[in-house]
Amino acid sequence: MSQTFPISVTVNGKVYNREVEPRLLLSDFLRHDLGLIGTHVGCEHGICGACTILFDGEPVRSCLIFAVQANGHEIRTVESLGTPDHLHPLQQSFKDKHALQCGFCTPGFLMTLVPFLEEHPNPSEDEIREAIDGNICRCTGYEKIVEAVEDAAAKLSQAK
Amino acid sequence: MKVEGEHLFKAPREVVYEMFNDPNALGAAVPGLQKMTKIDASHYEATLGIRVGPVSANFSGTLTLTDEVPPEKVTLIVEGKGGAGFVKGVGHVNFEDLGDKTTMMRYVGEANIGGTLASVGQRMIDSVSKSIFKTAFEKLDKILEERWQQK
Amino acid sequence: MTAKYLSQPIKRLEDKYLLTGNARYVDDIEVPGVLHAAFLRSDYAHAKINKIDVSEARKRPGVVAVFTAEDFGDFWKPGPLQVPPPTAIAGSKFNARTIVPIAKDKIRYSGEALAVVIAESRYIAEDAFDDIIVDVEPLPAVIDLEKAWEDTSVLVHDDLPSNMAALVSQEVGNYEEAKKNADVVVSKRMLVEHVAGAAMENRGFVAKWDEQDQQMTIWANTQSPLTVRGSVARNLGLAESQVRVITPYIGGGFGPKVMTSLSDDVLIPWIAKKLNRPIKWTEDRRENFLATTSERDQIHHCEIALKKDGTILGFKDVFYHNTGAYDSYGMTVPLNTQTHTISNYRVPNFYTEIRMVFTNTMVVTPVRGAGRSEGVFVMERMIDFAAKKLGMDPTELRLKNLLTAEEMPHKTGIIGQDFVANVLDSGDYLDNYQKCLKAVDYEKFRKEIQPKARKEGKRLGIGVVAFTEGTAVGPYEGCKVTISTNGKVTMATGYSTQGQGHQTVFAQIIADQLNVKVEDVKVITGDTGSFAWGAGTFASRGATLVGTASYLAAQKVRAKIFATASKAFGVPEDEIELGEGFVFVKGKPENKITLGDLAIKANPMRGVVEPGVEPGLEATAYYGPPHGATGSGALAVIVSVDPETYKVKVERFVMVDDCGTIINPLILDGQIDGGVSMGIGNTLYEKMVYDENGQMLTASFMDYLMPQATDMPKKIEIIHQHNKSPLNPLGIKGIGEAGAIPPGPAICQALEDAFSEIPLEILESNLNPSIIYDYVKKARNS
Amino acid sequence: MKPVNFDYYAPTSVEEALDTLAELGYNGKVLAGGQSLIAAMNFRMARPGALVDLNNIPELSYIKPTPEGGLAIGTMTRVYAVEHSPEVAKRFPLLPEVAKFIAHPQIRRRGTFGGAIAHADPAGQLPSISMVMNMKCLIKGKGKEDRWVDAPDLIIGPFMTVIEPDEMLAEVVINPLPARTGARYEQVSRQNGGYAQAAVASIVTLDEKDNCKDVRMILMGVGELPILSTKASEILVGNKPTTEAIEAVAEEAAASEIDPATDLHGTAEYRRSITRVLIVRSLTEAFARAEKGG
Repeated sequence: MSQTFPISVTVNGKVYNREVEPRLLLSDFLRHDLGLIGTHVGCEHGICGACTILFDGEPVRSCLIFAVQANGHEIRTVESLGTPDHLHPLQQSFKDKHALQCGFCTPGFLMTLVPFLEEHPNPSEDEIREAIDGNICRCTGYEKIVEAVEDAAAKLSQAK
Repeated sequence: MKVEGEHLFKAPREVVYEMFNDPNALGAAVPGLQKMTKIDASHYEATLGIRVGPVSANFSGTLTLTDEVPPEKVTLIVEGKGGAGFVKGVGHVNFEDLGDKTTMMRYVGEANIGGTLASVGQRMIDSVSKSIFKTAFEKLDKILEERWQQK
Repeated sequence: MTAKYLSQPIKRLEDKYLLTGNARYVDDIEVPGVLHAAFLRSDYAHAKINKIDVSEARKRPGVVAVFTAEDFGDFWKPGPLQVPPPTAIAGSKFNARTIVPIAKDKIRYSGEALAVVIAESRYIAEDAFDDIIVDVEPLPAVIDLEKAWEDTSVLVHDDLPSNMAALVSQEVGNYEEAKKNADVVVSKRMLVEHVAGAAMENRGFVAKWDEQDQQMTIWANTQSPLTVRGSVARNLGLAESQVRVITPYIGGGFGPKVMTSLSDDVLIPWIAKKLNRPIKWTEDRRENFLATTSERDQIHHCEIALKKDGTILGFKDVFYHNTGAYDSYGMTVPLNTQTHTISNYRVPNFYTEIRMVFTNTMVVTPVRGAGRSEGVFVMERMIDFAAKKLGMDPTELRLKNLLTAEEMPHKTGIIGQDFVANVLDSGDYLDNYQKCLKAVDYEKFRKEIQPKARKEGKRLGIGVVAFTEGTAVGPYEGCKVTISTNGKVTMATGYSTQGQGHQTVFAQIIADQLNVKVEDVKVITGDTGSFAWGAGTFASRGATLVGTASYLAAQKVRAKIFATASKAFGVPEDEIELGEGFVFVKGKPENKITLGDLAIKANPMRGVVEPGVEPGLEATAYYGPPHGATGSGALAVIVSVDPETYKVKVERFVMVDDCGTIINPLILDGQIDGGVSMGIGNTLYEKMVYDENGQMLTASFMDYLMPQATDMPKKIEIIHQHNKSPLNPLGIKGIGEAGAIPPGPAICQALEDAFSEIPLEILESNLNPSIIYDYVKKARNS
Repeated sequence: MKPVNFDYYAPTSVEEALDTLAELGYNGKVLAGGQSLIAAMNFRMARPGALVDLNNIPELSYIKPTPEGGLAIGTMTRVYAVEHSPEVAKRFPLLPEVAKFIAHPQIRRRGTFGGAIAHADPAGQLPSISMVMNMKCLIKGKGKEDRWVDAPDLIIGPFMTVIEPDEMLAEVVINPLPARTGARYEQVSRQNGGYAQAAVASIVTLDEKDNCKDVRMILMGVGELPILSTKASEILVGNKPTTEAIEAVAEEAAASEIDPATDLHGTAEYRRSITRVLIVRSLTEAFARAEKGG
């Protein structure tokens, strides 16, 4: 075991204090050290987007950040959105529009889209497609994801 | 991967050829060469550390000179292995005396790259190999310049 | 009988777990005390192994064990034939060389496992690779399929006289005779390129041995949990009952996860037992490209013979099929190619020959579209070439030769992957095609849209093709349906699920039969502890086979409900009525018994369960079809090509599909959409490339390009046909692979159409702008 | 795919970072956004002995106007921040235009402006843009005088710069563009966010007679390094940027100035052909913009 560093990270509003090796990827830390398995790992080279999380509110790849770098920062994962019985409006739209199949890429999409919808309350289809270009879905062909985002945008702006 | 090219050396053919048979000269020209030991007249052992930006690859391997026809041509065989994969290169080098105390070197060969380097490093290989050749020729030019001036 | 749920767009029951991060995938399984496995994989594609020295690796802190082939002793042996060769085809030759779990004397593909490191973490396990000294003697690699076939080739398996893995020919009619009467004969050589399944979740495997209970528990994201259970039990000398394989949520399958007897599922259970420690292996993306199976990769030599009026007289196809270094998965893929080549059209004379070759690449097994894509690609392309030669519109030639409803069922006579002669059970292929032409407004495109675009300097092209999808092959699947004492229903099947929505569609079928709320039916898939019979998830067979088994089992339970209720109420069965979740006597709805209470009565603690009656409101049923049910359809695409950069955009995508009875339209369209994105990806983006030395050059998403949101057409227009299959009571045909099959030939046809003034002929299935540039240049210069 | 071990340093000031880098020498490596570096580490292609993480130095993140009317951008400013900065859009609309092509939004959120330039990826957008805009790069090293290097002199090879192991790129300054200057970036990649198969950026200035006063054009992805075209100025400067002139630039530059490679995604010939196309598109639009006032 090489040198470890103490870190203090806020994840989904809860503070975690842990000792980590500097090389530990944030994705592995969230999944295996904290047991937050909703964040998935698909490529570990920053292309598939499955591991997207919010780092101080910004959507980033958790496979391209070391856990040690999260020290003092605030992370949000899919677990912070809704629960099975109380889905977040975007999650509900995904369900309603059949925007997921195997579900493996889905948390990455959600974490990309939550801040996107905050910044683009009325996105065009092109904007949506560009926003999710960094998330690969092998199952759906994206069309239904786009529909779900449009649906969620309409719901969310109505709620305002 | 096919490797092909030419380079004009500003020195007579004999001098150029001599340089290509001189492990010290070759060693100095190859970027990242850390150690080169002579095994026999045409075999050398070498360790090489290539650093390309964030990518670093250490290789240990051999250099063999064969089919030597002084001062016209020689074949170089480079084999190296390391954590990031392996490289095997065969280069046929021809030297043409242009008569004006310059020599045109033409090389054609095959470089086989294997392992991680090949499987995920495709997009870097061309520009990096071009850069290695360029740097090597620049160094050889410098060596020649020095030697030729000395003579 | 109520049909409250069948054919309705029921929102998926599994989604709420998947959406919230509450669904567990295999890498999410945390077993206390677990150790992590990592495989050291060969850099060389073909080499003789002198020595693999792991002594230093064993000393590294955190490393618990390191194994090479030698360390497995007698346990090391080539795996079984997971799928046998087709004995039904006379004269077929097959050389079985099944995959080995870890390389022993010889390396046969780059990425083959050389050593397995067991360590406290995956990080440490990978560190130990640096300590291992691999001493090998590289050999020339066998990559080119046609050269590999020659007798002079270097051998992948030294004990065979050649690299022939199989030679299988089939003929209906007599092609050579038919050719004599032809006015036009066209022959071409075509490539169908190599693509990956590339599920977003890589493979994974966790094994836990319980020494006290003598029980092995395995979590795996396999498409074939029962095959894994069987082989683990057999390998370790255990009874099947001592091995439980659980498939948790699976992040996509698309074919490759059906392959077993790989390094992980063979070696990890043995290691877990030997070390008496749970072991987890999670494949990484590079390994997935190197050492998980993939598909396509065929070279076809095709010939089509026609009369002047466009009538097809015959078709001949001699094709090379890459099986990779081993052929454990038999001949499923090339047999699918044989059946699908002529399955759309009236082709009275057909000769087809498979030349399956060993090469120094990872094993080839089905990937969504499996073999069908290849057969459809070459036939559709050949029809286009023939149409050009005949001076006919490509659609006209198709309309003339497509099979109609009157011709169903239609025997093609070609023996397929299920080893029975192919019968097209239902459908109207001509009607599919006509509807497609109408929906895309072919006439208008030709007369108005295309000429107008051309005047504006834009290149638009249209392609309209037909396809079939052989689905729902045997042998069988089954399930058990139980009504619990709380009135809720559980269904258990050995079939594993990878996102197809099985938890919802099976529940829909059962809920209708038992008149319960669909959300009250819990479906357990792929847990051998719950149901231990079945074959696996492949060939678009879940909805049809498990769906039919669900229907049959639910009907049995329904019969039990009536029998038990009749006894409880003391009235004949025909006086019983089934309400939603309860039974009552007709006309007396105030006096009801809930299904939960009825379940208690069906399993009484006193009294008598009469001989011949099984207790409980529970039943098991199996369904095996005589032969597969063939889905069909047509696809029209309109593409635009940038005339300067040759970038292609799919502007319209109109697909007609016939999968018989629709269980859930939402899920159905999702299946088509996903297939389509793979089909478009396979055509314009995705290509696995091995160089001539057998190095896999595309082992990351940097070079293996997955289709993205902006690569897809804005709308996938789908038109459903409803020709029911006569093979099963619900009339279902499969759908999973349809979308992936026709995009290739349709896009090629459309590209040629976009450059109709030059003799452009596209002879390969994977294109990029540079390749299109080359084709156009060549055509312009010819 | 897990990185090898390394020593980790998280300095909180530039001074501390420079101390650490000086101490580590060749063993040390700056960790900026890490979006290329960590991917390479995961593949174990990169195995730095120690990382000096600049993410805890807030003073390296800024976009501020210079007295000359240009902008100074701190090395750790995220690409996304540059892409969305009104200050940047106002002065250098080329930058947000280019930024949209850099990988995907999530990468741009983390990836840094200075890090991308110092990474010197020959197919990367920002190294090329820094060259064509002639950005000034401030390099700091412990015990060394601050030095300013013009971007075209910064990059000396693929993934190689003049920045020594004990140094770091601290700031990039972009000087204001003259009036009647227009710019345009054009790229062909297989997919949105993918690596450029070829790309061209042009910055042109018109004089009062609508003649081309100045032109800078860079050709990227088509050689060992990004290539600043000399043909463009030879042919265009002092002349009217007619269609014929622009086409002549495209012909000559594509024929003689580039050395594209054949790889999995395209042949050298194809790259040459699209470079020609992109030069025409880039120059035509840049001049049109210059005419409108830039």
